Amino acid sequence: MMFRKILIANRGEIAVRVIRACRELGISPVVVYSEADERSLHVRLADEAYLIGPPPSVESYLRGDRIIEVARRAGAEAIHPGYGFLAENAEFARAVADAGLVFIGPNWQAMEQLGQKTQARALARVAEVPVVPGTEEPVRDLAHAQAIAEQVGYPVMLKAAAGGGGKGMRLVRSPEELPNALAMAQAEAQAAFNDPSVYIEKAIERPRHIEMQILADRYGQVVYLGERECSLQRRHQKVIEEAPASWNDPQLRRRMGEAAVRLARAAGYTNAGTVEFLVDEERNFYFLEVNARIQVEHPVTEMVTGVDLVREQIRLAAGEPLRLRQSDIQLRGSAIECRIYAEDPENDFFPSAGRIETLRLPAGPGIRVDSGVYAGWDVSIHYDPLLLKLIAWGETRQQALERMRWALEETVITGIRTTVPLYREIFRDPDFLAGKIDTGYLSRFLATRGEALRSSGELLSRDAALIAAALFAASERESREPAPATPPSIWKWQGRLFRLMSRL
Amino acid sequence: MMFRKILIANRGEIAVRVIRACRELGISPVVVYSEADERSLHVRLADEAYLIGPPPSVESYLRGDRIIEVARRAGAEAIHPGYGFLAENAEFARAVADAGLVFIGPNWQAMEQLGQKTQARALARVAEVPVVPGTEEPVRDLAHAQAIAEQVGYPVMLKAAAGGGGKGMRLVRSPEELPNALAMAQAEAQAAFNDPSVYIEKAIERPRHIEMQILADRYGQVVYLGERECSLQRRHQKVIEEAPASWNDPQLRRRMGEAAVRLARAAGYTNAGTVEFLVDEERNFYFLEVNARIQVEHPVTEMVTGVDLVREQIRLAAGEPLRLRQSDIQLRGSAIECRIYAEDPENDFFPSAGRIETLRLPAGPGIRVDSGVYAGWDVSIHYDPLLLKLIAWGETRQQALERMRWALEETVITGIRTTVPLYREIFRDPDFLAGKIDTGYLSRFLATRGEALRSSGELLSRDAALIAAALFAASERESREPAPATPPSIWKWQGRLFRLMSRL
Amino acid sequence: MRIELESEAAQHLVEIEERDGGLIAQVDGRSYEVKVFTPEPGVYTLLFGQQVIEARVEGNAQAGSVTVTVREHAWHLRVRDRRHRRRASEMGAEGRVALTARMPGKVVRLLAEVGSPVQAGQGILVLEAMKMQNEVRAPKSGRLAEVHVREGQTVGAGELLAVIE
Amino acid sequence: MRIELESEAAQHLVEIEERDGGLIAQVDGRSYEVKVFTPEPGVYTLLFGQQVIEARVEGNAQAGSVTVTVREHAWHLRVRDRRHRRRASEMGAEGRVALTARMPGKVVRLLAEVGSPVQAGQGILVLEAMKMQNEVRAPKSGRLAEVHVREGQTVGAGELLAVIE
Repeated sequence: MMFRKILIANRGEIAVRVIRACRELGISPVVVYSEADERSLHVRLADEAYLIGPPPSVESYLRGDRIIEVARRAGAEAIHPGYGFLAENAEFARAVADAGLVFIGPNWQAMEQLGQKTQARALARVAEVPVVPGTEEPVRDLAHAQAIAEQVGYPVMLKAAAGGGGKGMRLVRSPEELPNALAMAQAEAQAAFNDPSVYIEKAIERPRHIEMQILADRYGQVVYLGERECSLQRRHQKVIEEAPASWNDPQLRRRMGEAAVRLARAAGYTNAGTVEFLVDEERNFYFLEVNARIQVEHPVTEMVTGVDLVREQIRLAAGEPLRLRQSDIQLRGSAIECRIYAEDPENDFFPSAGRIETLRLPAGPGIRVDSGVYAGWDVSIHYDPLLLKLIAWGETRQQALERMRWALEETVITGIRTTVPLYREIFRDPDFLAGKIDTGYLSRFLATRGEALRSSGELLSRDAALIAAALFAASERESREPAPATPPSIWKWQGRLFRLMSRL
Repeated sequence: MMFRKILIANRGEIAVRVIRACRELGISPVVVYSEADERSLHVRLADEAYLIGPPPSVESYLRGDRIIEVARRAGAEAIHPGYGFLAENAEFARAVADAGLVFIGPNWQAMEQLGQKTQARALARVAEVPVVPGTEEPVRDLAHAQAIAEQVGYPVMLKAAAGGGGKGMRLVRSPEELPNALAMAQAEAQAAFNDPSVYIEKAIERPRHIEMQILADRYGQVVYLGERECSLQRRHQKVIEEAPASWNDPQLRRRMGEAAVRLARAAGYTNAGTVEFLVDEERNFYFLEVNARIQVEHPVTEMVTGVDLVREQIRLAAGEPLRLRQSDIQLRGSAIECRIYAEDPENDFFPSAGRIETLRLPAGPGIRVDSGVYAGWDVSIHYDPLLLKLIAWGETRQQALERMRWALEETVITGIRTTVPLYREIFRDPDFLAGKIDTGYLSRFLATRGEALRSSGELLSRDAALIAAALFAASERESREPAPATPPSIWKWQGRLFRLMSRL
Repeated sequence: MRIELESEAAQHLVEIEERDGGLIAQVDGRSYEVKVFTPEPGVYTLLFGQQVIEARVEGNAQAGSVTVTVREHAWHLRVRDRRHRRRASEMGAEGRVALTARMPGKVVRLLAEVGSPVQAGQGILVLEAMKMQNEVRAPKSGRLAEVHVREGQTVGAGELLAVIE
Repeated sequence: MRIELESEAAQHLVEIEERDGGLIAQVDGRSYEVKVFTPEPGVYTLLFGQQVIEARVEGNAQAGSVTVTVREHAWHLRVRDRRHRRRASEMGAEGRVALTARMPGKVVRLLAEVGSPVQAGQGILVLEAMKMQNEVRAPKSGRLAEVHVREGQTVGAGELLAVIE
């Protein structure tokens, strides 16, 4: 039985994404919001909206108890958690089930197993999926961490046992860095997932970060939908993703896909999920973790497979069997996504809050935009700085890149700093265009870029004249012209009493 | 040899579309503009822009001589004509070739043959493509027209020999209507194509309007890319198009496709083009005309085939061989397009000019927008009222319709009247959703709709309260709040003398 | 503030006022509490209890026609200021109907002569705008009393073209 | 109007004035004629001869940082008003560097003690904003002369955190 009403326990672009899937399926979307989000886009597009608390997420979007209460009050049959917040919280998933509601995601038993990354690694070994050397359990304290790090050998990676998304993750190159890094990783893990547990893995040099999308129904059917290349990261946070990986081939794709399916079967996994791998320079792949949720970068898979993953999530959660066989899943072309963050790339990616003044988004052939904001929206400091995602599809990777290039040129966001200007530079970098990327690419690019800019930084007279003309116009406009985006009054020619004659 | 610079002899959304294709191919786009279009989107996105005359198109966008002169001056190697204006003018195509430039479209000989619709019909007979009964040549005068109409039998259709797009086209049901209809059709044909010639065809009852997209290279290779269903028309102007046609099957598609290819071969056709057919209720198809240009509705074919038609046009014009075999062309899913016109559906589709105040365009999974306008742009009375196109893709027709439905709900255009509110109604009509459409659908819908609205037109107290609240907010906002889209000054805290320190 | 809404089926007088950051609308003896904000020009988010209702005011009031969409229902409203209404009613009183140009264009042909009888729906003249020829038709049967334009003449929006009585 | 642009390689003083609906920019003894219009806030279309050049002014001047993009080249500009510059230069003169909060956030941990020597690049404190912990690092080596915040304290944008000398 398809749901009539779904509560979306999230905000931003993913809440908007789920609302649209609901609209297509004729389901009424209900949302929750914090005091900071009354005017947010996800509230505006919903049918019903419930205030659940003050701005800090621990008092609002992480309050599973209140969210379940709202779902009951609103008469929603299911809860979609999006990503982040409660999405990978098995306890919450269990509480949802206990309340007689459907959690749109994996069953809580599988989440519990896979959510503890250390258990997931053990399970992968059982399913004969290769894993990165490291601990099977969270570190107890600094001394324990030091011992393990010595054993697997530096560099090592600290990771939050309960989460993903780069939060609580730190690369540690030497014993001296460990104490501080461990403290920060634990604090971040606590803040993000309400659980300070951290574990240690051997850091693989120049790895590629690859993930395999899967869908699984309740009846034991599992398919994979191809990989995403997510190597473009900054501080372990994904920045630009593509599908398929430019260097991959059908054989390796099948091997990785089948490994992902094996693991999902071993865990009794249901609904949509992602199996993450590191791939080293010899094309060996190692299981990293399972993301038991829809992911930020799911659109690139949607664009090359034609499958709407959020719709499938809802159908599978409603108990429908998987309508796709492995042979139905055909990749067409290539897709790439840029995550537009409210961060200042000229200022060490410092988060940037404030009002979005102008928001000109690109459109046209092959371009998709998934946005959670609008012009006039105040970006708050309380939440993740992801504003929106630009996605470009092309018949080939080359065309997808070319389309993203003009799409980035056409994008304008003012009022806050964003990563758009940086991406324009990346899309002119020969290494990136050639697909020569690994998880260290971006920090190398940022270093070289600075030098490249300094050496080519001669400001010509002509450029100076043009910049000055733009700045002159900017100041002139301020001082006398009415803003062109302000609509002339449609009411001012009327009195305060006006009469409307309806044709109805 | 790929071009370095292309002159685009058009305006509006199609000029923007061609600019984007140029950007992808690393080609510098040069545009021309009339005095009315200095601030238009196509000028803003180009590398170079040349003023070619006053607003009326006969003095600007139809001035082939000036356009060729500009192309030479700018050093462009080729001219893309878009659609409308000079796109199907064989004389212009020939003059372009004579000037040593490349016309991005068919060779002028094929255009000449097919552009005269009466010759095209003769050619179709030779290629064994079925045609609608009617004249082989333009009517000489009223008496001649009366004689032919009597012979094929009323109702008959008057059509401009030189053009398409519904201009110069009139349905004539009885002899009394003929004199006025002929005069108006001739006048429109003269205004639109600079040629008053009109011919007569038997009008087929409740036909579907289907067209087959083809691509042809200079080396004799021709492929078809599937059909578009274009039956949703108002006064012979297309309004909503889809690909593929919901009632079609692979066999009929192949027969129509092969007929289109035969005709193209017989005409020595090159580049992109469309072969139009009428399909009657028994699924017989009749050749109607060839559109020797890129068409407004080309995106739906792009979305189901993955082929970028404008890019292919440029490549083929540059002399590249067709890189696609017929077997490479696979249809995936279903796409639908709504043409957003500046017309008032509540006022007999009267054209609506003025400033676009708010322009909120939809985005998200499966949605594409091809726009030629922006918020703040003044829609002029001089040109075609097409503002932009919304396109939705889905795995199935059902999903494409569902996506278009929310996309239309999310679209907001204020300041001028548009056809958006009407489309929202059409996308709730059971006949339309079931694919029960023919070229008479829209006028029937408009008639019934009026009645449906009147009968269900009870304004409830609650609705009245909500409407009043919105109108109150609208008038309040006007009278005191600053417009939220107006950016707060980024300069006002500075003096008139400011100092900028660059990091470069 | 007082807003009159008129449909074919009913007429509503809405009294509306601000209270505690929200609006109270009184209509037909009932009272509705609505919170409104304006995220973008032309777009109004109404919070009505837990319900979120987006109202859009689209179109061009200068041209006398807007569409107010509340949820999925579109209300096509004619907006007139007092001056226009006065003229319309004056003419109505005399049984005279004015044909005015709804947008700038060019008169390409007159289809009926001054003084001749006309049928409702009959074409009076042809106006060209945006490359399309549009027949301006008689809204009621009567006599073509006045014609204020010549063939070839350019006319502005709202300009009086002819009068039927 | 006079605009000063400063890059590492050069400095330009641009004198700019309006003439005949366009702008004349005088720089380095040369004169450039540019026509400018503003289709959308933050977007400036420059007509320079037949060339169309879109300039974008992106970012947030309040936060002191904008990017002006002219064609494909992005110029990252620090914008400062006179008050800020004065303070910066005062401190520069004394060899003192102020660490200020670039956005509102919460001080979660102090990493160095007042009076202790610090190396360029060394973490001074950890600021949490948008769920991310960011180390505020020493821009130069020296001594941590002043710390103006406590752990757990919330700070506003521009607030003085510490001083290194």
